[in-house]
Amino acid sequence: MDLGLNEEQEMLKKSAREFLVKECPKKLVRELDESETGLSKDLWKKMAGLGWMGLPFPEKYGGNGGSLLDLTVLLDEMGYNIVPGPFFSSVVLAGLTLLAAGSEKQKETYLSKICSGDMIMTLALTGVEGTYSPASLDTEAKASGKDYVLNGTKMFVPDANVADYLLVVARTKKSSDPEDGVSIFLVDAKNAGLKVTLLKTLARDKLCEVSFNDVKVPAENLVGKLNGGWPVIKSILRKATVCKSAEMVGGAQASLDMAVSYAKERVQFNRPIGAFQAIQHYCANMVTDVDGSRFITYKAAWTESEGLPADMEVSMAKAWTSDAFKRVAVLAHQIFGAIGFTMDHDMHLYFRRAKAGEIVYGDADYHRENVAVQLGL
Amino acid sequence: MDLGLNEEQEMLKKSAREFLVKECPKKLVRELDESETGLSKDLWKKMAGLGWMGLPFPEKYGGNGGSLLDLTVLLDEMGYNIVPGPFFSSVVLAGLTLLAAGSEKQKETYLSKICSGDMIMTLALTGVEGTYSPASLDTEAKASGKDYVLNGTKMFVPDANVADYLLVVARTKKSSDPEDGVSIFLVDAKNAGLKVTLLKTLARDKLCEVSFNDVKVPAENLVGKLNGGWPVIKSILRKATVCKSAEMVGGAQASLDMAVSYAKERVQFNRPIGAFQAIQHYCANMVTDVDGSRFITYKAAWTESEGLPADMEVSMAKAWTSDAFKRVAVLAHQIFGAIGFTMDHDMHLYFRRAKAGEIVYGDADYHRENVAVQLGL
Amino acid sequence: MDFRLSEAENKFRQEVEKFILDEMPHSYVEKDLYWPGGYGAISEFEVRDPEVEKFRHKMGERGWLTMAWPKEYGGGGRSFVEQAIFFDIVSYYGAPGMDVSTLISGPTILRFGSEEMKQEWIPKIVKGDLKFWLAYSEPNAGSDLAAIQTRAVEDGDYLVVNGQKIWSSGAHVSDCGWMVARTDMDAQPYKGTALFIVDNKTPGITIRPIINIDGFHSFNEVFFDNVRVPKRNVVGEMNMGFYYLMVALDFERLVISMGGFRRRFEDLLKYAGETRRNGRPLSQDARIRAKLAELAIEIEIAYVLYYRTAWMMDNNLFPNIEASEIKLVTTILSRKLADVGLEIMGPFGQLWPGSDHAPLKGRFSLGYLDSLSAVIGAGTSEIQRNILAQRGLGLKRK
Amino acid sequence: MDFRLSEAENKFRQEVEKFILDEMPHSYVEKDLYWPGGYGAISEFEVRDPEVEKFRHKMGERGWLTMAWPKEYGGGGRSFVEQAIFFDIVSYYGAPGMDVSTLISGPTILRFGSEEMKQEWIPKIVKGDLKFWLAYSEPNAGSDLAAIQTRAVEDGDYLVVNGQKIWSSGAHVSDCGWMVARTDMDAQPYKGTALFIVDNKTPGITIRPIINIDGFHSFNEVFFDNVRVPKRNVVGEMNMGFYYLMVALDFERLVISMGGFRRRFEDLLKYAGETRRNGRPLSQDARIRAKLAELAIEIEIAYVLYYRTAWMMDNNLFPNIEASEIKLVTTILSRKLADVGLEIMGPFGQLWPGSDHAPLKGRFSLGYLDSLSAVIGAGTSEIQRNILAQRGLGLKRK
Repeated sequence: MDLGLNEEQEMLKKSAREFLVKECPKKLVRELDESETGLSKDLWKKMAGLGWMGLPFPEKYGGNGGSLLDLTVLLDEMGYNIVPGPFFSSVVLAGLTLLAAGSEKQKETYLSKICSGDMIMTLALTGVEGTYSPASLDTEAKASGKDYVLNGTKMFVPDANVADYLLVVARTKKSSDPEDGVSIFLVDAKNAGLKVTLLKTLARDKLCEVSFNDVKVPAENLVGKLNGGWPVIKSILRKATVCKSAEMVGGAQASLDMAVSYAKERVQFNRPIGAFQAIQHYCANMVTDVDGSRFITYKAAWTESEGLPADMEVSMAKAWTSDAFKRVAVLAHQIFGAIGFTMDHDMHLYFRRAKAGEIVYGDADYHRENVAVQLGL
Repeated sequence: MDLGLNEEQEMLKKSAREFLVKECPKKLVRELDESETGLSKDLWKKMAGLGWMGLPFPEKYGGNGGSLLDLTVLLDEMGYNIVPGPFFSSVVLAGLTLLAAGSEKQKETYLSKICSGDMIMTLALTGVEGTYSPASLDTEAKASGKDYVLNGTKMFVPDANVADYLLVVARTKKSSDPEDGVSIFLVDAKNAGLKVTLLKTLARDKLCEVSFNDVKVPAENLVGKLNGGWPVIKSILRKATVCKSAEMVGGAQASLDMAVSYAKERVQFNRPIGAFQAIQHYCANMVTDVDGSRFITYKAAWTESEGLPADMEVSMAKAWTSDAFKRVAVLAHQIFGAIGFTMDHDMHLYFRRAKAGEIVYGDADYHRENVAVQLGL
Repeated sequence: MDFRLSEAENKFRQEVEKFILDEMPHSYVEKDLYWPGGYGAISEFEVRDPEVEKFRHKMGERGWLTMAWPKEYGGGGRSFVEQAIFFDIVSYYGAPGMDVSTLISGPTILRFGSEEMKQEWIPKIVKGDLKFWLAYSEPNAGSDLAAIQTRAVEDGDYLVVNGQKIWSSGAHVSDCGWMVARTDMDAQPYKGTALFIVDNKTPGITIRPIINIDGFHSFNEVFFDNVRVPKRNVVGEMNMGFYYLMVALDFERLVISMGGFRRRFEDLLKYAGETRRNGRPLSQDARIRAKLAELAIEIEIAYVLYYRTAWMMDNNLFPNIEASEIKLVTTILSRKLADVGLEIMGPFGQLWPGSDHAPLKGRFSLGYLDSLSAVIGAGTSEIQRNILAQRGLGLKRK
Repeated sequence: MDFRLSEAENKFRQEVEKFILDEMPHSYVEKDLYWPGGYGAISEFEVRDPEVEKFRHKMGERGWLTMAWPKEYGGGGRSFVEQAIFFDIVSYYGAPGMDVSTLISGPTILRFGSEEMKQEWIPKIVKGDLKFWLAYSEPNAGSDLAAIQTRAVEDGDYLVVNGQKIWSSGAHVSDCGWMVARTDMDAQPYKGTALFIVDNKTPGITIRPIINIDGFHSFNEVFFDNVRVPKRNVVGEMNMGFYYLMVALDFERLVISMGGFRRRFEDLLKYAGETRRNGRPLSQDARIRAKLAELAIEIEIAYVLYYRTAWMMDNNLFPNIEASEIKLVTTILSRKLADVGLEIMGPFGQLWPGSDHAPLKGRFSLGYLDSLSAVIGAGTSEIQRNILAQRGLGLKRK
C-alpha cells in the first residue's frame, strides 16, 4: 500500500496552487462567471504553457504522458481555486474520448491541438431529457453518401459556446439494446446547421443547448467504430465522474479553509466565533467530510487510472462527494453569515459549483443506485 | 380554531401524571419489563378504578363516554410515564374494534368487561410476514356447521399471553380483492387449539406468536359482517396508529425533560454540561421535535376523533413522530453518556419504546408512502 | 380542540383571497421570484412600485395591514389567528402585505411611544403610507446586536447620529429607518441605547447598495455622518431602546410565509406528476415519492406550530419557544424544499429564471441560493437554538 | 499511490484468516454478539474463557498481539498497515485479539517505563499472559478526565490508593488495572497524576458489577480502600501520569473493528436479497437499495480513513485528525447500520437474540442498543469534534 501522492504529484499540486492564486484571482473568476464565454484567453495560454492540457496524453501527441490519477491531482487544485473555462470539456470529455477511440490520424490532427491549447473541444452527449441513459439518446445520424447527417438537440453541453469542435454522440442504428447503435462524430462548431444557445444556470458555468439541423459530417469524422460508441462513452463517463469528484474535493477543501480562517478572525460576543462550540463542531464535521471525500475519490481515481474495474469505486466517490461538498458549502455559508450572501464574497462561487457538480454525471441518488447494482442487489 | 385542551382533558392529563408518578414508578416498569406477563394486577385495578379502560366507550357499557381525542390525551401521559401492561391492546385494539363492529350483545357481554378491567382482550392481526397488508393475511377460518375453524399463525400479537379473549382477523373467502373476504372472530384464549408463545423483543413488550390449530369458534362469535371485516380493521389501524403516536409523543417529552434536568445537574469541566453549546443545541432540536410531534399528532387525533377523513393526518403524525422520538431518544442518551447505558437508568426504557413504537402500525417509510398516495402521487 | 377555521374565519379567508385575485398588480406577479423563508429575492425591497403602493393602500383601507391592532388606533381588532390566515393567503399568492412599519414599528410605538408619537405616526402606518427599513445590524454587530457602535449624541432637541448600518433591506426604497444607536458607550446596551425613527431625507445619510448572491439589490450599507434626528422621533425613554427592541422581536413571530411554502410545494408536486423521465412520471419513483411526502409532512409541522402560536397569542399565552421553533423548522424547510426540488428536476433544476427550459420559472434554482439567507436573517439558527435552550428550557449560559 | 495490498501483505492476510478459521474456539463463536463500534457486548469483558486464553497465547506466539512493536521487545516488527489488516480480519470473524495490555499499557511502558518495568511486564504482555483493565473514568470524571479524585499517596515504597473508578470494562475478569490517580490534588493534573499498574488481588479492592442495557455484565465500579501499590509499578516519573495517558490515547487510533462492519453489512445484504415481503425480495425496494448503498459507501469511507491512518503511522506522519475522524465516522456508522438493519427487517428486527424468528441471530436488535455506547465510549463524539476543531484546525477554546 502507498496512500500518498508521489513526488511529481506533490510538485504538480504545489505549483498549481501557487500558479492559480496568482493567475486566477477570484476577481477574474467573478468576471468570467458573468461573461458570455467564461474563457480567459490569457489564462488559457498560460495553463497550456504549463502543459496542463496535455497532462494525461501521450508525449507523441504533445502531451505529458501523465496518468488519470495525475489529472485528478490537478483537478483537485483547479477545484480548490476555481478555474473557469473549458479545461474539463476539452481535456477530460473530448481529449480522453479521442485518446480512447480516435484513429491515429484523428489523434495527430486534433489531440495534439488539444494538448497545445490551440483547439477547444467538448462532448455533446445528453439529449432533451438530460439523462445519461443510452435509451434517451435522441440525436440521430444518418448515412448519406460519404457523409452523415445529424439531427436533434443536445442539452447541457458544456462550453459549446467557445468550442472549435464538438464530439457528438448520436444514434446511428435503432436496436432493442439501447447500448448498441451509438456512434461518436467530430463536428466542426462552425457548421452552418449547428445552433448553440448559452443556458443561464445557477453556477454560471457555460452549459449550452446545441441543436443540429441537417448537420453534414464527413465519414472520416466518425470517432471509433460505427454503432460501437457506447462502451467508449461509458468509460469516459466514469472518468469524467471521478475527475468531477476530484474537482469537488478541492472545492470542499477551499470552503473549509475559508470558513475556518474566517471563524478565527470574526469576533462576536467578545470572542472569535470559532471559539463557539457550535461553530467548532460544524468545522469538525466539515473536515471529516472533506477528508472522507478526498480519500474515497483518490481511491476511485487510482482504481480507474490503473485500468481496474472501478464502477463501484467511482459511484461511491461521486455519491459521497456530491452530498459532502454540499454539506460543507452549506456549513461554510452558515459560518460566514450575511457577508457570505453577497455577490462580492467568494463563498457563493463554491456553493454554486457544489450544486453543479452534484448534478452532472449523475447525482448522489443515481450513483447510490449504481452502487446497489454493483453490490449485486 | 381552538388549539388547546379543554378543561376535562387538562384535568385528565394532570391527574394521570400524578397517579402514574405515584403508582407506576420506574422500579415497577423495570420489573414488569423483565417479567413474563408485563402486567401488574394491582396497577391494572387502580387504573380501572379511575375509569381509564372505559374512557372512550359509551356509558351504557360502563364507559365514560369520552372521545378518541380524550384517549390520546391519556395515552400521551401513559407514554410519558411508561405504563406496562395490556391497556393499549385491550382498550384501543380490541375495545374500539368491538365498539365499531360488535353486535349489541357482544358489546354488552364483552365491552362492559373491558371497561371494568375484568377482561383483557387483544387483536391478532398480522400473519407470518408481519405486514399490515390484507393480502398477507394467512390465517384462515372455515365454516363447519355452526362453527368456524381457524388455522394459521399470527405474529407480534401484543399481550396475548395475558389476554382472556383474542379478536382474530382471518380470511373467510379468497377473492381477487384482498380487502374482500376478511372476518373478525372473538376467540377464547383458553381454547385448546391455541398456542401462545411469548417473543423476546428489544422493548421487552409482550408480543406473542399465536398459532391456531383447528380452533373452533362458534358462529355467534363473528364480530361484524362475514367477509366485511377489513374496513373495520382499516379504521382501527388508523386509530391505533394515532394512539401509538400520542404515546410516543409522551415518551419523547419525558426523554427531553429527563435530559434537560440532567444537563442542568451534571458538572464537567467546572460547569453544568447544559452550559455547553453543543448540549444546548441538542436540547433545542429535541424540544422542536417534541412540540412538532405533539401538535401534528393532536391534529391527527382530533381529525380522526371528529370522524373526518384522516388518512393523511394520521400517516403524517406517525411518520414524523416515529423519526422524531428516535432522534430525541438518541440525543437524550448522548446527553446522559455512560450512565444512560446502564440497566438501572431510566433512559433506555424510552429508547427501547421509541423503536417499538416506530415499528408497529407501519414505520416512517410506510407512512410516508401513504402520504404520497394521499397527495395523489 | 378544533382545528377547523370558524365560519367567520373561513369567510375572512375567502374575502382576502378574492381581494388578492382581483386586485393584485400584474406587474408584481410578473416579477415575483420570492422564495419562502429567504430574504434575498423580495421585490418590494428592490424597487418602489406605484401599483404596489396602491394595492397596499387598499389593504390599509380594509384595516388589514394592522389587523391585530386595537380598533382605537385604526387597527382591525382582529385575532392573531385571522392575521395568520391573512399571511397564509397573502404569501400563497406572493402578494405584498405588511412590512417593518406595520409589524415592528407600529406595535412598538403603540406599546412604548408617547401619545404625541402615536398621533404623528400611527395613522400613516395604518394606511400603508410609510415604508420603514430596519437599521439594526452593523458590520461588527450581527448575531451580537449588543455590540453596535453607531452613536447618537444629544444636542438640544436633536440626536446627532454617526456610524454605519448594514444589511438594511430596502433602505433605498423606504421612507424612514427604524433605528437603534448607542447613547452611552460606557453603559450596558440595555441602558445606553436609543430606538428612533430617522427620515431617509435627512442630510448626512448615504445609502450604498449591496448586491446579494441572487443578483438582487435589496441590501444596503447606510452611513450616518452627523445626521440630526429630532428627539420627538425617539421611542419611549431615551436610553431604553435596546429593551424595546428585544420586546419587539416578539412581534415578528408570525411573519412566516406559510402560504409560500404551500404554493411552491404544490408547484413541485404538479411538476413531478407531469414530467416523465426514463419512460415514467417522476412521481412514480419511490425515492421521489418519499421525498415529497417528507416535505408535505414538514410543511404540516410548520403549519401546526404556526397556528398554535397564533392561537396562543390570542389566548394571552406567551409563545416564545414556539416562535424559535417555527423559525428553525421553516428555515430548514426553505433549504430542503429548494434542494429536493432541484434533485427532482435533475439537470433542468439548475436553469436560472429567464431560461427557456427552466421548470417553474427557475424559482427553485434561485430559491436554492436564496435559502442560504433564511437560516441567517432575523436571528441565525444558532441564535434560535440558544434562545430555545436558554430562554425556553432554562439552561444556563455558563 | 497504490491501494492494493502488497504480495507480502496479502500473504499475511491469508495467514491470519487461515489461523482464525482453524483455531478460533467454538465456544467463543457461539456466544459472540459483539456489535461493531459498541462497548457493551464484548464477551471477553464478561467472562474469562480458558479456550480464548489458549487462542490468545497462540496469537502471542506468532507475535501478533504486539505485531507493531520492535522485535527487541518481542514484538512482530510489522507495519501498522499489517496491524490494520490483522484487525480487519480478526474483527470480521469476531475473534478475540489485542487488549488493553497490548494496545495501551505495553506501548506506554515501552516508551516511558524504566528498564526494570519493561523486564517485568513486557514479556508477559507479548505472550498474552495478562489481561488489563482500564482504570481511568470516575463518577465525576467522564469526558473531563482531568477531574479525577482518586488519590495515590506515597508511603515508603508504596502508593496508598483511595477512591473509585467506574465503567471499568472487564475489571472482574482481568489481572491488573492500568490506572491513573492524583498524587497532588493542588497541582494541575499534568503535574500531579501518577500512571501505574495495580494487581487485582491487592487487598482493599472491591469490584461491583454494572449491568449495561444490553443485559451484559462488562462494566464495573471499582472501589479502592487503602490499596497499597508498589512504587515500581508506576510508569516513568511519579507525577507525569496524565501526560503519558494523553500520549497513549494516540496508540488506540487503529482499534476499530472495520471487519465487524464489513461482516454485519454482508449479513444484511444477504438478508435483503433472500427475504421476500409483499411478493418481492426486499432488495428490490428502491428505498432499501438506496439505504444499503449508503451503508456500503460509509463503510468504504471508514476503510479509506483506516488504511490512510495506518499508512501515515508507518510513514511517521502524525494522524491525529484522522483518528478523530475515524471515530466519528465509525460510531455514526455503528448506529446507522443497526438502525437501517432494523428498518429493513420490519417487525422481525425487534426480536432479541435467542428468539426463534430473530433474523441474523438478533444481532441487529442487540446492536441497536449497543450502538448507543459507540458514540460515548473512548471519548464522546462531542469530545472528538472538540479535538478536531481545536487540535486539528487550530480553533481557540475561548
